[in-house]
Amino acid sequence: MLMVDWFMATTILLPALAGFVLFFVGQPAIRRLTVLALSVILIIASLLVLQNGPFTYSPRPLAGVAWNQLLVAGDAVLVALFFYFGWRARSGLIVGLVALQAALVAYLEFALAGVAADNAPLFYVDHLSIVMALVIGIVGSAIAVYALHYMDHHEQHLRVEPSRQPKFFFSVLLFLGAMNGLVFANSLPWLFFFWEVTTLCSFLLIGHDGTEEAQRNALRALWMNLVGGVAFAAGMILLETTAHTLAVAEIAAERQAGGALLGLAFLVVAGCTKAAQLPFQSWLLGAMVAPTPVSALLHSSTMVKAGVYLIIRLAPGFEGTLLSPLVATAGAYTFVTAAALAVSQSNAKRVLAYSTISNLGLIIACAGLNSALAISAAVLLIVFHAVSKGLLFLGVGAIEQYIGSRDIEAMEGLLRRVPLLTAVTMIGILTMLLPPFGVLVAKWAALEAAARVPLAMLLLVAGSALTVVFWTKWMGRMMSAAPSSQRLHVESLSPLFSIPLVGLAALAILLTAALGWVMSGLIGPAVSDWYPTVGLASGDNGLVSSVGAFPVWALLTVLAVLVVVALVASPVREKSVRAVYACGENLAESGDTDFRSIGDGTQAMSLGSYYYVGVLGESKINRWANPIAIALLVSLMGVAIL
Amino acid sequence: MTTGEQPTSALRPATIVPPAQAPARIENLERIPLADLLPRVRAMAAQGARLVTLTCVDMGGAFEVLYHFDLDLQLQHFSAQIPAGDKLPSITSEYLCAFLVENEIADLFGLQVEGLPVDYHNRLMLTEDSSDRPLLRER
Amino acid sequence: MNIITTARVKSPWILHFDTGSCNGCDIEILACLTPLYDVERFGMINVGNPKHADVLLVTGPANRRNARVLRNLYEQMPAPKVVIVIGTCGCSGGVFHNCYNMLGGIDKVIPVDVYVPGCAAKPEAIIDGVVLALQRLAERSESKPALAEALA
Amino acid sequence: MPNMLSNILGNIFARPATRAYPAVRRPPFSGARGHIVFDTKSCGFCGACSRRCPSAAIVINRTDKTLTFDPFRCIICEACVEVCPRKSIAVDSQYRAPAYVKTVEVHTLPAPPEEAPRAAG
Amino acid sequence: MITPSIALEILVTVFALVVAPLAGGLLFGIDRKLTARLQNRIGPPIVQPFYDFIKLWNKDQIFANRSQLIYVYVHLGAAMASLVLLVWQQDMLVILFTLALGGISLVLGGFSVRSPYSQIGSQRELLQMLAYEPMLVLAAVGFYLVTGSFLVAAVFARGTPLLFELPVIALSFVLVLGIKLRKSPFDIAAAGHAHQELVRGLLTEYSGRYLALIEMAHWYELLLVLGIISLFWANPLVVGFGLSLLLYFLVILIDNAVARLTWTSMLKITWSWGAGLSVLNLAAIYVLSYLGWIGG
Amino acid sequence: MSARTVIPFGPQHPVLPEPVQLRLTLEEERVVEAIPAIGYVHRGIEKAAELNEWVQNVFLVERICGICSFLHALCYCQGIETLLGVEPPPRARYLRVVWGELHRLHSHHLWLGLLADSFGFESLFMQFWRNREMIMDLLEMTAGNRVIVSTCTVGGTRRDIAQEQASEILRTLDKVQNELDKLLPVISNDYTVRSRTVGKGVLPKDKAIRLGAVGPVLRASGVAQDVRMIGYAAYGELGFTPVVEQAGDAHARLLVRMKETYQAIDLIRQALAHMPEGEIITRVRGNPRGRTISRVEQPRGEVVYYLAGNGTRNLERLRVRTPTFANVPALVQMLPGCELADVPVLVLSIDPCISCTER
Ligand code: NFV
Ligand code: SF4
Ligand code: SF4
Ligand code: SF4
Repeated sequence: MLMVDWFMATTILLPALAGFVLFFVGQPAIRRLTVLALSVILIIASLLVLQNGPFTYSPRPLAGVAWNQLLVAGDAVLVALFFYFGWRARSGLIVGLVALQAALVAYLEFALAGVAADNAPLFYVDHLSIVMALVIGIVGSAIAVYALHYMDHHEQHLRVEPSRQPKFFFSVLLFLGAMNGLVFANSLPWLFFFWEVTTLCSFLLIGHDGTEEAQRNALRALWMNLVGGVAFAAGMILLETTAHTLAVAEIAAERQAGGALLGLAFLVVAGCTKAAQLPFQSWLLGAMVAPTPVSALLHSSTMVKAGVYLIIRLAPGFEGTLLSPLVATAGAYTFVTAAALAVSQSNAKRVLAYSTISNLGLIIACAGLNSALAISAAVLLIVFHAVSKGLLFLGVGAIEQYIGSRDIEAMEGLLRRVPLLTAVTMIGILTMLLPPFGVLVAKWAALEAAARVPLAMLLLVAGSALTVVFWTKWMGRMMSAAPSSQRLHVESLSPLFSIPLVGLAALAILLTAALGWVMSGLIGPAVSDWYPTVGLASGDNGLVSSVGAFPVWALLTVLAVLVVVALVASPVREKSVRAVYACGENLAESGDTDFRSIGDGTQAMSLGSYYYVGVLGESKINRWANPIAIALLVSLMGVAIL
Repeated sequence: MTTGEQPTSALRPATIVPPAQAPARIENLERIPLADLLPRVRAMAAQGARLVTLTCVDMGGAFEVLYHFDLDLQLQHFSAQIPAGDKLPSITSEYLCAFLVENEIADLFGLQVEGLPVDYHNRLMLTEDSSDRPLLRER
Repeated sequence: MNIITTARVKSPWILHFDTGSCNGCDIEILACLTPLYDVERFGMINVGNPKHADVLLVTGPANRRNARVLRNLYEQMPAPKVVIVIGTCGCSGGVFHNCYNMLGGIDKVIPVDVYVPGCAAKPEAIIDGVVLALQRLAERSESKPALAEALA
Repeated sequence: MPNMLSNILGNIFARPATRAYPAVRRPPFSGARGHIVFDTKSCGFCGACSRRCPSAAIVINRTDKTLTFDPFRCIICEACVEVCPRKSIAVDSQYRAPAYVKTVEVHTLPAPPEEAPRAAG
Repeated sequence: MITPSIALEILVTVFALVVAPLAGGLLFGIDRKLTARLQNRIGPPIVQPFYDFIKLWNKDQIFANRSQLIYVYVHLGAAMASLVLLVWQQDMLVILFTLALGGISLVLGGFSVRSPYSQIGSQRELLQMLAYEPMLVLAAVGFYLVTGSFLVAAVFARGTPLLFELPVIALSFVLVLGIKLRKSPFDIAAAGHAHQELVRGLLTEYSGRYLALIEMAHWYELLLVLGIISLFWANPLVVGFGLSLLLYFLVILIDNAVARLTWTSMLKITWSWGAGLSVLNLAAIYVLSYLGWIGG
Repeated sequence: MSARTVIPFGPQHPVLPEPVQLRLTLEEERVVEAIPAIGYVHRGIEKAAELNEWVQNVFLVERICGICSFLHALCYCQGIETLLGVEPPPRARYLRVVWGELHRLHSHHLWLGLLADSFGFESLFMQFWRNREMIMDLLEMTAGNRVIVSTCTVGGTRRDIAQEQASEILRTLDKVQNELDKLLPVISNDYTVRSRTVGKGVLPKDKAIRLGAVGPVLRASGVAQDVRMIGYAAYGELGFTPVVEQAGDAHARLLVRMKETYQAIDLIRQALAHMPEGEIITRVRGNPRGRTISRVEQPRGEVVYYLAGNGTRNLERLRVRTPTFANVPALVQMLPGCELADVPVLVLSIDPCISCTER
């Protein structure tokens, strides 16, 4: 049996506390030990809660002070900090937003006494929270461990003196605690508090390197998230005044209408800012200046998931209202647009960022579709996307440290140069791209769920097609190799790199192999907590829905057999290897791809990939995409009022 | 194998014409000093003439380079002489299309051309094991 | 003939390469592919890629620069393969015998299996030449050691 | 598309234009330049043909009275036919058959022509 | 335990896996013959594809690198798997996903060699997928709207042919088939005939046995697409087969009546005429079922 | 922006009938630079022509190119005739027109097919080449050889065209024209053909002249220039107006050549109708002296021979500037900015003949 007090303390307070310690203790050895130990603890804790199952929890007052009063103090500290950052940067926008948010929160807390009045439990840990806790615990820990090595190298490379890693790990660990708090919270004001802490961490981490660009992008992330904060606060006020509750579980338990529905719409918008949905995508792209572990942890696998988590959480509350199809359309819209934008990017981290935005859009679309099947798809995506995308970011970060570039063009033939890193990165891509891996299973479920919502379905169809394009050409780039019969020479990696990388890669594949269990043990319950059915069940060969079936294992087996057959059936003999076709002008017999050209001279063959910037470039798409996105969000609100 | 009939050609001509007395010559051919070349070419370009081609002739110790122009099917020729070892100025600034024939002259005669936009370095037509400057007369 | 040999004989995919011909023989090869001669009747198609080809049709008297290209293409063809020279000038240099940039015949560059004389070689002669080459291919295919040699 | 459709659909119902060579052989046109034949009996070994031949396919040895003809060099231009004072050369309308090896014809007086393998190259 | 029904299933599967390439090869043979006749020539024997296959299989094996070869097997395997899924009357979307798996695999194979023509071919193949995938998925959605399920089994369970409700979508398969078969005007990634700027596009670096395997995958894919077309008239299935053959011949006819277009035209045409009209077809079904005129 | 792609296009490439390399620099599929590398067909004919006797050279220059061979011989013979001061008999001049235009006819058919092939219109290619065989039969019937007819010689022609042959020619030409009528709408109206050629590789008039373009390329850019206008052989007596198009794009070049096939048919009919009876050759004596320029309109445009003789059996210098040599610079200027898929179309749109270009 779980000792709930301890559990909550370890998952929320302990990381924060460890963060504070690391802030003041600069020794690398202690840092390493702390992070490693904490990772193990978080993983164990998340597994324990999985075994334990759902519970609710309201902490006893701490030394006589009610937690709600602590919350007010916490909010005040955050406001002060944000105000300070805004003032320091001379950003009227930020100062104004902070002021507005402070006013709204103060109104909620003091005039409406929204915090005090609730007697609902502060924390409500259901199956969905548990899924999130697992993601945070396992993927988050892997990334934190990876960061240990990464940041050493990073600071060496940038010649940072003295080390700023104490600050860095402070933010990272604080974030892990806040994230756990966020997914466990039942009380919206508490959720909001953790929400704002993650905003703070994100701000600090984006600006971590201290360059002008980093500062600028951090500020952009801050103000956009503050917009979300304002929407969040406004949503809470609306809910408090109309539905008279701020407990998530209660709000979700029944279909809301009128002002409460508008409140939900506000919260959905808040979720969209955190999930960097169009038109708020630019902060997430800017966040890519941060060291890569930050991108992996905050900006793909966990923090941005807070936005979609909130929407999924609340989805039962607007099931059957007009808000549902609109959320679905808005999400699907971001799904396709971000996928299109990803096609035009050659910066690997930006591709990953757009793909993240796109997938978050898909999750929101599923929340909007709001059926058991759709929600199953959404939760499946949260899990599989977190693993694969975390892996991809880590892979790209490591590759960048090896080749000094994150440009996809520079990754040509990487498979030969750094096979292990490339292979794990390719596993990341393959698990995002190919059936029957989890992401695709989720897409399949999403499409089947969407078939009744025409516009969303069309957007999903187009988006899926575009997704194939950018992943495949990136992967192609990394594989493109001149003829050679030489064996690959595997590079040696620090275990702090290889364990998280290989671990996540294995997890990405194993989770698909174990999809039946994932569905019945993790995702099914998370859905059936709130919906009458599960939507997806595991059948003989794979997953079965009410309208279709996906024989995951059959296909996985076929795939495995094919790869083995191919490897066995194609022995590479030295003399079988021929130069590529160069219209008869190969220079070397094999091994390189130079050719003879003008005046019998040697010409290096060069091959560029395609980005279709003329059609799909940011400047082309954003011109119409952002206005449409704004219109969609506005109509979201409008339809809630109707 | 079938044996065909004798070809139907009429091989035996009826009239016999004596050879012409004076050697034939090219009409509208003007000898110009090398220094005048570019201005004259520019003038042709200004008139809208089409550059037909260049012809290089090895005169032994010097080259004669003929510039052939066409204006409404009327030909106009300039002839410039250039001692072996000197460099021929390229006319590509006026007629870009001359780059091909100038490279060819450089290739086949070893006459260096100055100011080529694309220089094939004596490897336009010839290659490593080709004979060197094949169009020079054997002396 | 066993089935493999039959298939080889019935599916000669050709690569045509011109090493300095006058075009005369090339257009006759092309004519072979078109309705009046339609060599696709015999499974012949012009694949244009050495890696896909079984039969190399060469025209022209081996230009010096082009000789290396010819060698390269020949090497890129997977065995078993046959080479047919089309036209007098490819057989020996023909009318270009005293041109400085020519090596003479194709057999100075790569091994040749069949010579088709003619200037230009007529489509019928080209078809005859292919038939001859396929006979050789069949013989090699039937006799294991010869094939092993060809494959080596 | 419609324009071409009428063409190709017409073809479907027409007989293929293909000549069924080699099953069916068209007789050569009269006067076709197939290959060169020598009538050594009348030849005077004067060498006119050899001098005129643009591809040096004929070599005359006046001392041993041999005429060596390389059919794989001959471009069947008929120049030798025109120039031969004794009409010892004629053109056959059938083209020369392809071969695995290149051979040369050696004509002597009075023995009939024999085919000899050529030295490689 | 092998029950009679499982035994039957296995039998049917094996039958499909054996017959499909034979039928596919034969259809390609007929294609070549018909094309020849359209061009006023005799053309190769109908069994020509099999000669080609056997010959290719027995060529010397050459390649540029090993990863290139893995993708061939996955390509073929995916084509076979998707056909099996169709025979098992599985989920339409999964069938299409599996088909896409094979498609992506071939693209990756093209990319895996540092060769200009195969890489450009791969880039274009991606565009081709971008062109036909939406049409295929829309067709699956159409099946769903009419039958209420994505399972192929539901199509057979339904009495009336889908063609009545989905005529435009059925017709859009002319485009799909044209692209899949690498026929003009959309044979941009690897033209069936080599006279293209890309030599053989993404197939340039494959030869011998691997080319044979790709060819075989092509046969399976042909049968798969024809099978999907047949679903538009599933009861009795022969009519569906007839329909699919009709479209097949239509594609051959078009191939011979047009020039090759460029990728921009391809995307324009497939997304406007193909996907666009398919959407209208779907919209009509929405409206009609809303009005209660058709059950869905 | 993505990295540039630099690739060899040729020497061996399925869309190139002859070996030549274009080093293409691409940005994605857009061509930013195309530089030709040639010399894969260079034989050294100009030098060989100095080594041979001038009589033998007729057979050599014919083999500069098998497609336009008769007209090479014609240009050479007309040049030598000028040096020798010889006039060929009238009938020979008409015969030269007949064979010359038959060459243009087969060459244009050949090209129309190849162009169709370059944009993937296989069946159109097949139709043109099927029809071309009728012309090949005419050549074989009249000259004894399909390709390289060898009928032109210094002083006249080596063969005559008998009456029944002439009527066979006329009958066949009717058939050829009938077939052309069926394909003309495809060439001029077909949507796919137009979308691959209209607006592609536009060469404005002034640029065409400045770049030295000749033949159909020049005429498609609105310049009414055709060497036949100067009236060599019998053209002066037949009355000749060149075919001109204004657009300057690939489609205009297509139309010019398509219309020239009709023109060629018409000229052959006229020549056969007006052909005087009489001798076909003037016997010549002596050796050429002095120098001259000889020009002939080839299927691909103006060919220019510079001939210099010194009274011996060997020429002093023979220089050949062929139409493709003149059109290559225009091509090089046309390519940048086009799509990779247009490269074959544009390359073929100048009807390149590399064996002519390189000699
Ligand atoms: N002279 C000449 Fe030509 C060229 N270029 C002519 O049309 O073809 Ni081979
Ligand atoms: S053999 Fe004659 S026709 Fe053939 S390519 Fe050589 S020269 Fe030309
Ligand atoms: S020209 Fe006639 S006679 Fe003289 S050698 Fe030749 S064949 Fe004999
Ligand atoms: S026909 Fe011509 S090439 Fe042949 S031997 Fe006589 S002159 Fe020489």
